[in-house]
Amino acid sequence: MRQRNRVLGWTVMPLFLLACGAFTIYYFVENPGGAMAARLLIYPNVFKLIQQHVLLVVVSSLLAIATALPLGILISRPRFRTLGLVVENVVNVAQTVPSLAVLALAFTFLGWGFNTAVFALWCYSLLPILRNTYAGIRSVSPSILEAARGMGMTPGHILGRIELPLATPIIMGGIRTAVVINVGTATLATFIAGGGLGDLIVTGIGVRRTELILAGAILSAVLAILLDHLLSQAEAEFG
Amino acid sequence: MIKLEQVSRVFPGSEVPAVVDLTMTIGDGEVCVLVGPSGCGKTTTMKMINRLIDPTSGKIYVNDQDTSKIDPIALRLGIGYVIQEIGLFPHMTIAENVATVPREKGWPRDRINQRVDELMHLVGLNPGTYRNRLPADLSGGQRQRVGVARAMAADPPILLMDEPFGAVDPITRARLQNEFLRLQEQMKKTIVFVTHDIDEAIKMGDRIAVMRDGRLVQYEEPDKLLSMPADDFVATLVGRNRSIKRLHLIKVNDVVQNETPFVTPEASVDEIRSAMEERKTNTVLVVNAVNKLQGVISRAELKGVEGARAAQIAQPVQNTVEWGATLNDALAVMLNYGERYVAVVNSREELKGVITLNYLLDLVRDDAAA
Amino acid sequence: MSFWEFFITRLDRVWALTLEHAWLILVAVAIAIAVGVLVGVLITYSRPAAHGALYFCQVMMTVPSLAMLGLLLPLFGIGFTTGVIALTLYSLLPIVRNTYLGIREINPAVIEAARGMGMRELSILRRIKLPMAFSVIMAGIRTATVMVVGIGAIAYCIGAGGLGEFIFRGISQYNKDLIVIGAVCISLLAILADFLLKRTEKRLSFRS
Amino acid sequence: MRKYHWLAIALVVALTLALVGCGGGAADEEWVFATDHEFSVRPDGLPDLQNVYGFQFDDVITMDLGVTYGALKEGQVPAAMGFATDGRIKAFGLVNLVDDKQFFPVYNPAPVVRAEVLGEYPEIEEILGAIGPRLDTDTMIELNGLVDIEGQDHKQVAKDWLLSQNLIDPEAPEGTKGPIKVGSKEFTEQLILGAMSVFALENAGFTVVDQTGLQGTEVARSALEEGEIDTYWEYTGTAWLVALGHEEPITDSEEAFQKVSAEDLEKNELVWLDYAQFDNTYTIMMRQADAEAKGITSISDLARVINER
Repeated sequence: MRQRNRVLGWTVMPLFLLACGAFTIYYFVENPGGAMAARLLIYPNVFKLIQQHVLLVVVSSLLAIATALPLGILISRPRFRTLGLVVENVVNVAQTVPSLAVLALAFTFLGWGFNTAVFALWCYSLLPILRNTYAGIRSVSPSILEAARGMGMTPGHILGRIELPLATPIIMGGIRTAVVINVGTATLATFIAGGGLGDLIVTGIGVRRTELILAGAILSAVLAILLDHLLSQAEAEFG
Repeated sequence: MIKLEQVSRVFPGSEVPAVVDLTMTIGDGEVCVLVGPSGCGKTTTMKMINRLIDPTSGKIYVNDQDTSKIDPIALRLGIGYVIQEIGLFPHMTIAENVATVPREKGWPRDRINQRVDELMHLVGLNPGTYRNRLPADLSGGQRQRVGVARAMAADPPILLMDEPFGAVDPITRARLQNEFLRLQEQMKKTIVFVTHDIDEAIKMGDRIAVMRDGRLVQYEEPDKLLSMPADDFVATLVGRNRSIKRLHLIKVNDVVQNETPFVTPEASVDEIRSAMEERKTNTVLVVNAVNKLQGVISRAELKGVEGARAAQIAQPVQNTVEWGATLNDALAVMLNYGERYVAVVNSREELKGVITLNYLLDLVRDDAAA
Repeated sequence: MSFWEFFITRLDRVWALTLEHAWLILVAVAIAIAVGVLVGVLITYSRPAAHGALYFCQVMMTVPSLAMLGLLLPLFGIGFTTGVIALTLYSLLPIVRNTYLGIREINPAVIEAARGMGMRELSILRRIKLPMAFSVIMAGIRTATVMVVGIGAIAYCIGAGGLGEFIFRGISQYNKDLIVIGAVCISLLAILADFLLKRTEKRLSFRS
Repeated sequence: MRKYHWLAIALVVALTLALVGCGGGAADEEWVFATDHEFSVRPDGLPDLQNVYGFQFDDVITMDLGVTYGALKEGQVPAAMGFATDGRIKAFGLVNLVDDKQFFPVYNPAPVVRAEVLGEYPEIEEILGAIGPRLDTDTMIELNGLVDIEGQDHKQVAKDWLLSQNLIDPEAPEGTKGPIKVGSKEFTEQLILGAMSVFALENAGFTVVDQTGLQGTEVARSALEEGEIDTYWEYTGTAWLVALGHEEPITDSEEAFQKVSAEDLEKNELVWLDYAQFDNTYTIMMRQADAEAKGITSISDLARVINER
């Protein structure tokens, strides 16, 4: 039963979402609702924007995972206890900073473009992953750690075999949050020439073409749901 | 009076009925204990009385009124309800918890405050100290007392109690049980009491309803239940040591003796010796003018203390039980301290008498013979 | 012209826009609290409705805020009202979710005790369920408020006003000072809102 | 399952490095074009421009209007779109390519007012109509430059100019009439023009609701048609192509004004007041040095260079 659910999770749901996305693209390219939207809603263009969007999200998220995970592990070590508390508090405050503000500030010192957008997304998605990694590892009960130490496990083994596996659900929760936020924030990248599906939405708002807005909105929502689903699937697989 | 007539309850989606064809009558002022293994339908039966669960068929009468024809809210406001300590509202102070039903009934504030103080005194919690605390600040036993006080706030003639002492340690539980029995002697409420602990049932109940698989197996006074179990199930439930269990049923009040001699604190060593000789015992209790227990002296302590007064050589008494405890409690204390007697004192620590081991042995032997 | 000179010459505007932004948030969150708590309470009485509502909330949260604003534009036109509607929709989601979860997390024994004592459903709700779920509901309100401060900045695109003006104008005029003022003000507003709500929660909730 | 953790982490690091490696910038000889969102879809925008001139940029980057100047100046793109009246063209050392095929129509801005409002307050015609004729190209470039380059507040710039023209008094009287809702689009020139309308109306004793800074032509236009705003400055060419939906561009200022105002009055009950002297046409820009080095002066030259690569 579980095996079947797993297979279904990797196939049916992603395929369904991809089909939704494909239908959205097909429908709006074929029915752009007027000459203006038709200039943007052409297959190569839409695919280019999707590719840009995915690239924005994936690159920034991977970078964030690659930096926040080791950092979170580091500050959860007993000898960095104070540092961990400081970081935790700083992150809690920093998380209230709106994504648009981060994007705009990045723009002021890095100029426009894809790389700036990636940087801003990276900054913003760092926080939930860092916080959850730290919180996840700290949530492992001290008695379990003591038992592991008592059995003679090395600190490396304790981290790899006890702390990380037990913290996985919380860490994955942070990663999922970060990725979903990133998909949404990436739509704002268009304001600083970062590309992505935001191009469709902002142009649509500018020239009041609902088709453009809908195409951008649905595709980015589908992307968010798809990535979230794949991550939860991966969590079930490795967790 | 509560009357159940052929009451059945089937839960949706379940093939086995929770309660089948239950007929029983609970008299006014009686403690009726529903007992049985978990899943036997005892809690369901209780909840049908205040209509937290409605019966699938059959009728329930409270004071000769068909409960299905009474508004459930009005019905419940007239029935006190005690459950394990987790049922306290964690966000309300003790006073607010106790005041729940009076507030629901719209009593004036003064009257509520007065009643809350009264109830807290009644269950032994000092209102000055505990009024504004939260349940989390109290011990398990204290919380349970609050639960009882809360149920009695509007002075309902009927109380439903669902394993009220289930979540506290055995020592606290015994104390709460004794306190409650003492309260019940004054209040004379009609009580339906659910427990899975047969010892508690025997100790608390005027009548015990043994249930199994939703059916009433036997509905009897505790003494009869122990001496004449209806079938093997009941016999197993009450256990092989039935005769010892009967010790639960007898209160020290009823059998207290005066076999151990008393002396005043001023008594001389000679006076103490003669008191021992007179009753042929090895110990003598020291009691002051207002009958308060001051200590105990045994033969061993009399060596080489000629000229001393009783008060100077008396040792503190540990083997005491409170007025209202059962013979089982008394036996437990004897075994604990390795003494052949216990002193019975009331809540002001005045000596009421003693119970001896010999007396208990005689009692159990008689039982076995009968 | 240094940043501070620049800032001081625009002080009036900063203040006016900050108030405008705060007002936008306040109206949206106030409506969202009223509606969200009500919906959250109602769905506790029906499991299918609750599942439906929670799934709906989860999906809606993944719709990018920019897209949501764009979609409301043809329906409600430009201006403050559309902004309020969009922000209300967004802040509804965490409030509904947390109200539901907060009430569902209450130990059933407590609620049964209340019912058994003869409390009416309304007074159970008012005196038991809502107070006990308070801190969870407040957490939802905080999430909603902080989120909506950020989305409020984006709502400038559809003429809702507020501090987004500094950021968007700063980007299009390539004016870093404007961007910094906008970003910092919005961030401070979010941090302040979070802080105030935390204080309110601490003051109002019972010790646990 | 445990070994997957290290596997997953290794995978993450590897993928990241790979992706970062791929995400390099554009190659030097790529013709990348910077445009704002609206220009990428308008009938007088990039797609049709490319069709008329017969060439294709390698890549198009969409960004906020105004960012295009900076992007071009800093050499991140070889060509970009802009507005002819923008002060940054001169200041940043950029050059407008000649529209030798007359692709772009004329874009003279004029205050457009709802007829209903004008019927109630006929004096508005004189108040707002007085501004346009005094604004010529150089003036507008200067005013735009004050905001975009000097960093002044657009409202201050508008007020100072109106005062210098004696169009308003230093202190506006208490508002007794109205309210009039004034809109504008989001970019600098529109903000200045919108602010001018606001001050001029306030000076004449109107209460004004400031709705300036709307995102794009269609938002402003539909707001006007639906009565959410009462007036904003629109460009003749834009109205002709975008709002009225014509295909053929008009290249004469007076002709465009006459046709647009006649049709708008008839169809939409909108009145066009006297138009400004300057033509804020779209323009295709390059860096001056770059254009000279490649011998490009017109859009046809650009098309030729791109096609001959």
